[in-house]
Amino acid sequence: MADMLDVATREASERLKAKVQRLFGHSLHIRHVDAGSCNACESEIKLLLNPYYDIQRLGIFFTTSPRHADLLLVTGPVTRAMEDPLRQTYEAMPDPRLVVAVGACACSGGIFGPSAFSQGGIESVLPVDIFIPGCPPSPLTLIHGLLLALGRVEQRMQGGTRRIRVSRPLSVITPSAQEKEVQG
Amino acid sequence: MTWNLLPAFAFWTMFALYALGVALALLMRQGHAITVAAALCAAAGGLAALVAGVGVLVGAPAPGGVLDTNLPFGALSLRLDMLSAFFLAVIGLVSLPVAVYSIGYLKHNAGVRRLRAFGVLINLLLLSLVLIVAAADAIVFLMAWEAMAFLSYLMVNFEYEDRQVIRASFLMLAVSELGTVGIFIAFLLLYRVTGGSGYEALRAAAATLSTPLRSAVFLLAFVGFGAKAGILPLQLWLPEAHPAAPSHVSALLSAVIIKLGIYGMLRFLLGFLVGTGIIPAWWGLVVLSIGAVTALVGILYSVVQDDLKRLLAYSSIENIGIILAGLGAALTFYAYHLIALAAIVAIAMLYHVLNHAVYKGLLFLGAGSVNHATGTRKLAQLGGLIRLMPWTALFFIVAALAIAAVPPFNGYISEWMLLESLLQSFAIPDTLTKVVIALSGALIALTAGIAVTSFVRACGVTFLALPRSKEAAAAHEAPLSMRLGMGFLAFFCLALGVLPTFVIPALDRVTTALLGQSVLNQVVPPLFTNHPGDYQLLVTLGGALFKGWLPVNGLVVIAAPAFSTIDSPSYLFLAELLLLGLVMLALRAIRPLGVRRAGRVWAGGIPRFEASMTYSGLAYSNPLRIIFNSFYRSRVESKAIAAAARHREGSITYQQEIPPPFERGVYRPLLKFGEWVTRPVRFIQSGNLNQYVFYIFLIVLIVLVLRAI
Amino acid sequence: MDLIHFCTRLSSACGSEEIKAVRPLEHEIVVSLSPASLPQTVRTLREEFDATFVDLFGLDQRPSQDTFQLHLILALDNEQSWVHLVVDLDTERPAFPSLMHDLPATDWYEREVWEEQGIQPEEHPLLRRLRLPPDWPQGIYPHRSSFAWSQNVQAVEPRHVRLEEAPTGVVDYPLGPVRSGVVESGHYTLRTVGEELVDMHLQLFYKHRGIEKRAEGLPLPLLPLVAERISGTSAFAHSLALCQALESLAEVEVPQRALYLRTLLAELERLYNHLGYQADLCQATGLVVAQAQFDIWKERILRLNAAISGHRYLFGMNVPGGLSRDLSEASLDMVRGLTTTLRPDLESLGKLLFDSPSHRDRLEGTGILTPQDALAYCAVGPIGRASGVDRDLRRDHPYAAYADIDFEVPVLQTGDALARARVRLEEAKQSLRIIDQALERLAAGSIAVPIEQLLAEESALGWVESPRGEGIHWLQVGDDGRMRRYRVRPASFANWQAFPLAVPGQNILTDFPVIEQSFGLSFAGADC
Amino acid sequence: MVFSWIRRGLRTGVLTTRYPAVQERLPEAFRGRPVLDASRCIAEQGCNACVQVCLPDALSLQAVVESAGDEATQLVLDYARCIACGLCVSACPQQALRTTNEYELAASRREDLRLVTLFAPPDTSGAENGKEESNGRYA
Repeated sequence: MADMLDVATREASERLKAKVQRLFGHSLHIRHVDAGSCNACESEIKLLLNPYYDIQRLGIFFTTSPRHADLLLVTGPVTRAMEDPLRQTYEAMPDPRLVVAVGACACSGGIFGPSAFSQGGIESVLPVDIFIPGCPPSPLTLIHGLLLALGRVEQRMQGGTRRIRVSRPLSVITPSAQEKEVQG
Repeated sequence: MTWNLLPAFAFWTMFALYALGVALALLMRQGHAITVAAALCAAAGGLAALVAGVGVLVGAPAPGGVLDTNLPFGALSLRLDMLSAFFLAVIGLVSLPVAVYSIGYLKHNAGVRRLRAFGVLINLLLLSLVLIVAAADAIVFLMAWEAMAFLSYLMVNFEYEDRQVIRASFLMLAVSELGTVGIFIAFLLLYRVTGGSGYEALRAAAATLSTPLRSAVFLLAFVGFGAKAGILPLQLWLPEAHPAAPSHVSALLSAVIIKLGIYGMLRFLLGFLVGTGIIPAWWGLVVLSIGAVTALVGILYSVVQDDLKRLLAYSSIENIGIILAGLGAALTFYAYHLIALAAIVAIAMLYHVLNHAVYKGLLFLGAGSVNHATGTRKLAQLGGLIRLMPWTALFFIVAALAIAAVPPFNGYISEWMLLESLLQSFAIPDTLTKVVIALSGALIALTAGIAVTSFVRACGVTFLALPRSKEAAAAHEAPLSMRLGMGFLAFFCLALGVLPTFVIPALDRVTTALLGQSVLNQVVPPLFTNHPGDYQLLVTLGGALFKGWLPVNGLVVIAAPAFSTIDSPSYLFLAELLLLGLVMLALRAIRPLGVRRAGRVWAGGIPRFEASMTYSGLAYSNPLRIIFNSFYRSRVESKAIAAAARHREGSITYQQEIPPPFERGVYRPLLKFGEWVTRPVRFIQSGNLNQYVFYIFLIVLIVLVLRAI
Repeated sequence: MDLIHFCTRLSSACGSEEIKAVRPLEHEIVVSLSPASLPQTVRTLREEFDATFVDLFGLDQRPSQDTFQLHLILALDNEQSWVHLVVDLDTERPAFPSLMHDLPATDWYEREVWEEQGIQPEEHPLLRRLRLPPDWPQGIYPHRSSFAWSQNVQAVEPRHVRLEEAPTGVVDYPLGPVRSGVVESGHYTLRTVGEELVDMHLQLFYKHRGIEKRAEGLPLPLLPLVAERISGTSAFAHSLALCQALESLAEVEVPQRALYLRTLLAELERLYNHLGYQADLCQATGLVVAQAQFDIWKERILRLNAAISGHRYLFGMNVPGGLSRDLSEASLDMVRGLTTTLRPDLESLGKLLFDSPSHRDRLEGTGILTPQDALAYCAVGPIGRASGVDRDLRRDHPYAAYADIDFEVPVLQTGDALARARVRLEEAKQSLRIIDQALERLAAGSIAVPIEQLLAEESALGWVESPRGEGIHWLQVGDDGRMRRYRVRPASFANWQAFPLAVPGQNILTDFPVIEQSFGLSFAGADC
Repeated sequence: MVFSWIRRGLRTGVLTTRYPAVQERLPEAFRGRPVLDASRCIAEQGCNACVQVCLPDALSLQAVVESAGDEATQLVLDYARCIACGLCVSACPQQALRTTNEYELAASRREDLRLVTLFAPPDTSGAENGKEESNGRYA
């Protein structure tokens, strides 16, 4: 039952995404929001405009006002102070709108979250359409992500489970290092 | 009775209505009832004036009459010639809505005595106004003129508790009397030739005068009436009196009373002096250049004002300047025997008189209801009113568009015709004259540009953004009577703008009477007739749409025959309506993608968007102030904080002070000089009543003696 | 002069009765004193020994010892060493006399100590939230030892900063936190009348990630990862400062080759930062071609970084004890190639740039930071050097291999945007010189020494001249040999305090972007 | 002045990448995402060297109970968390981990960035051991 419902919602979202891709297919306007990144991601995003990458040749532009934006490009783990501004920016955007998480921090919180100071990834604040991993993602990765949002390139990453048959006996797992750290 | 007797009937009932108004105001007891009765009488009088004026303009016989007295100065006569009729119509057009408006405006003003005073005064004032234009001889004119001066003084003094008000109204009276002296002498100069005080006699007298004397008369009349109209440098009373007066009074002041200054000039210059043929060219150039400068100075000060009504007052000065520029151009053209051009400019000028009366009246009423609703006129405390008082906002913005000369509203057509005809100076042989006219044209154009800024600022800061004070936040829409008054004028802002070809024939009659040549068929090509002559092309271009449906020559206006630059606000308006419809359809056609959401104002993600973040009037006009500062000679005191203070978030101070024009340069020295001169004769003003009675006795004695010999 | 002698002078000058102990370490003089004598001591240090204020922070020693401590770090540039004042505070009511009236620069530091440690700076004129978010509950002090980085802090009703009323007609022009372009988050309130800029207020720290707290308790090899993410564009500098501190705590000698490579990489980082800075400035003045030219160079250097270090921003290069990977001959040749092509190009670019009227006119006399203000607010790095503050840690407190490399430190006096741009460009040229020297003196050898463990219950100072200026890392190791307290004072934190002083006055609204870019400050770099 | 800039711009020529039309190559040395050679990994023997040094918890290791009821070990590699620091690579005693220079890493779903390796006990049906059965990841 549950996964059926999941399927249904996924289909709906796929349909919306298809529509968005039809609409934005050849021109996309981006509003970027820094939700607490170390400025490496910003640096890379800015470099998208330099002659080496020049994403404007792909019909992708950065806009000043979210009112003109189709896509919200978010970096950083969403610090407490940036949560409301981020929400506001998203609210200020017209439908339909895409959200792209840039960098490990935005995708999952990276090394920063969730903690007392940050949400740990923008998924906990906004619905995310595209994840661009990396710390920071290189400009090419960014371009791939943006074009993926537009449905102009194929997705290469596929998750899943692979099963290895091992003859050796399994032994007990020692708890991973991190749990120890957490109690600081 | 047949229709063409109606104007005469209306003309005489008008006086009766005003008298009735006075009587009712005196007899009735209950405060509000007094207001209503008096205001209704005044309104009815206004209607009558409108009917009479328009009636005569469209060709009804001119009413008039002579009351023969055996006073030393002969008969008193009234007559409604074309010029008078035009101004009578203007008076009616404005006083009718103003009277209605005052019902609502005064409701909150308690105090029976005060309301009774209002009831009496407004009717008397209007009576004096109509007498001024209806007068057909100097005596009636002067008496009515003085009455007007004094009554308007009392009206401005309505809120006499305020010292500022007293000061302002007194200043107004003083300047007005100063002007009257000039006017009186001008009349005398003509009077002493034939000894007849009737306009005909004066006209005849003017013809016999030597040119220097005629120039003297011209100057005296120009300055004397200029003081009322507010030409530079006699404009100083306007920005004081207008804010001081109750808004409906300021509306009358700006829309009608200062126009009577123009009326006087027209009466003298075009009525008496021009009729006689040759006039020196420099008359026109003087009027033109002073007009142009007045216009520029007026608007430059309008754009930096913080008090809404003061802003409007300065813009009245500007418009008077434009009108004078028109008059000056007309005189110049006339001097060079370019009668047709002179007539066209004169039409444009009269049209502007009419338009300014309508939209400035409306603007003052609008400012009045803003003041009524918020208790303040300071732009720095207003804002966001369009949500709280939508009707007022609508009317005010219509008037602002009109005064900014945006089609399809009425300011556009007259300013366009005026500028076009100023471009005609090439027809004049004399180079200097050409230059002066061209320069004045440039100044007027600049003025028009700044006027847009000024009124974008006025509307934007008053009605848009967020309320900048809790008074503004608590504002309420104006009561019905006020909305009616404003709506009436707003309607005319549109009508006069869209249907110029219905107005121009009437104006043409006025100028024909004054200059003796009709230019109707040049300005409004007869496209609806069967033989359009030179304008066949226009007909084939569709100029003759609606042919045979409308009782006019056509709907197309040609301001400058030489270039035949053409415009038709009427068709333009239709086009605009069409466009609007198309846009509406388009909007309906495009379905918004996704859901429609109403969100917060986008301000960069800050928690609250506040009034302090909206653009202020000061900030809006500051760049202009910086550009023209050498002229304003403003003082700015701004204290940026010392480094240490910053950590206490030490507050900053910012002070800007712009002295009124010529204050330092002209008035202060003049005042000093005046005091120095009058010191020896102060003893005359002893304050002892008997002494004053004695003075009067002396005067009467002298008059009788003079009469005897 | 040797430190012992210096210490005796110091204790005599400061009146020995308050000075509890003066303890010379290597490059560091630790002075412990009582709160009361703090202001006098600081004044003496600044006036008689012309020491420069560097950092102020609090320390919660509980539970190991039951004290609060206040730490001040001042730089003695002439002695090539640091004075470290340690003030023991009352545990019940920790407080100290505010230094702000002598030294406005301490404002933010004291507010930070107040809100994050609950230590009261007495007579501080404006104790207001600094780094903690508006929805942070009162009375929870993240830098007390009881607080855990990962603990859950209940949000309360947000208390936003409210500025006092502006004079009538003056507009509060809000800018940010979400501003135009691809920029970091921060909020300015520009107070303007039409064109004139009357005043400005600054609201930073939207990006507070609690980095210092994050690092505490982590095992040694993971620490650089945290330091790198203080500010991604000065990652190498920060990890270098941290590693140097750790190395001095482990008492190991970093091999020569590593030192030279560190110098080289640090300068590469400075280079791409300064060229990117010029690009941004050109964007602000609308000089598009120049922007493209500088961006091209930035990208080339980043690609070089990726090729030689595996990361465009040199993440993961520094490890405690040296470097994580050696640079092959091929890599070194690539670096040589870069310098040889970049040097002439930089010369001509710079000339062209500062001869372009459209660019120059926007910068000249814009956003002046006077030398007095720069001193009062202890502006560091290029910003300070453009306003006559002649300090550079590479020269005054040499680390890595800077001691035996010769280079010049450009200093200008005018303090306007043009000066800042010129200083940055000149430094870029110097970086090329340094790289060349590093390349030719580079000897073969190992690139790292293993570190077994750190001295327990000890603390050390690490410093670096990052592209944006002086960065200070101080850390204390607990008895378990893991980091107990990590303190970072990045360059931008110092410079942001000076920034608002350059804005009001002769500038107009459209100057602001130029001023902002000309400072080229980093928000992340201010807030960790 | 203007012209010298223009000349400069022209002299620079075209540098722009043709990606995505033409694939780019990052330098071999580039430290991208780590990939696991499962056949070498000895996680099932209780080795968690990589997990120990993973600051953002991109690597995690836990025991699961299979449907068949027998114990299995799963090593999760979450690229959404990974910061490509490369510490796991140097920490691995078996050299089972290496970093790649692939860059087309974006994904539309969080799960697509989550790669699970399940070490299951020997299959009674005697399939070849140490061999991968299903393969997800960079296709």
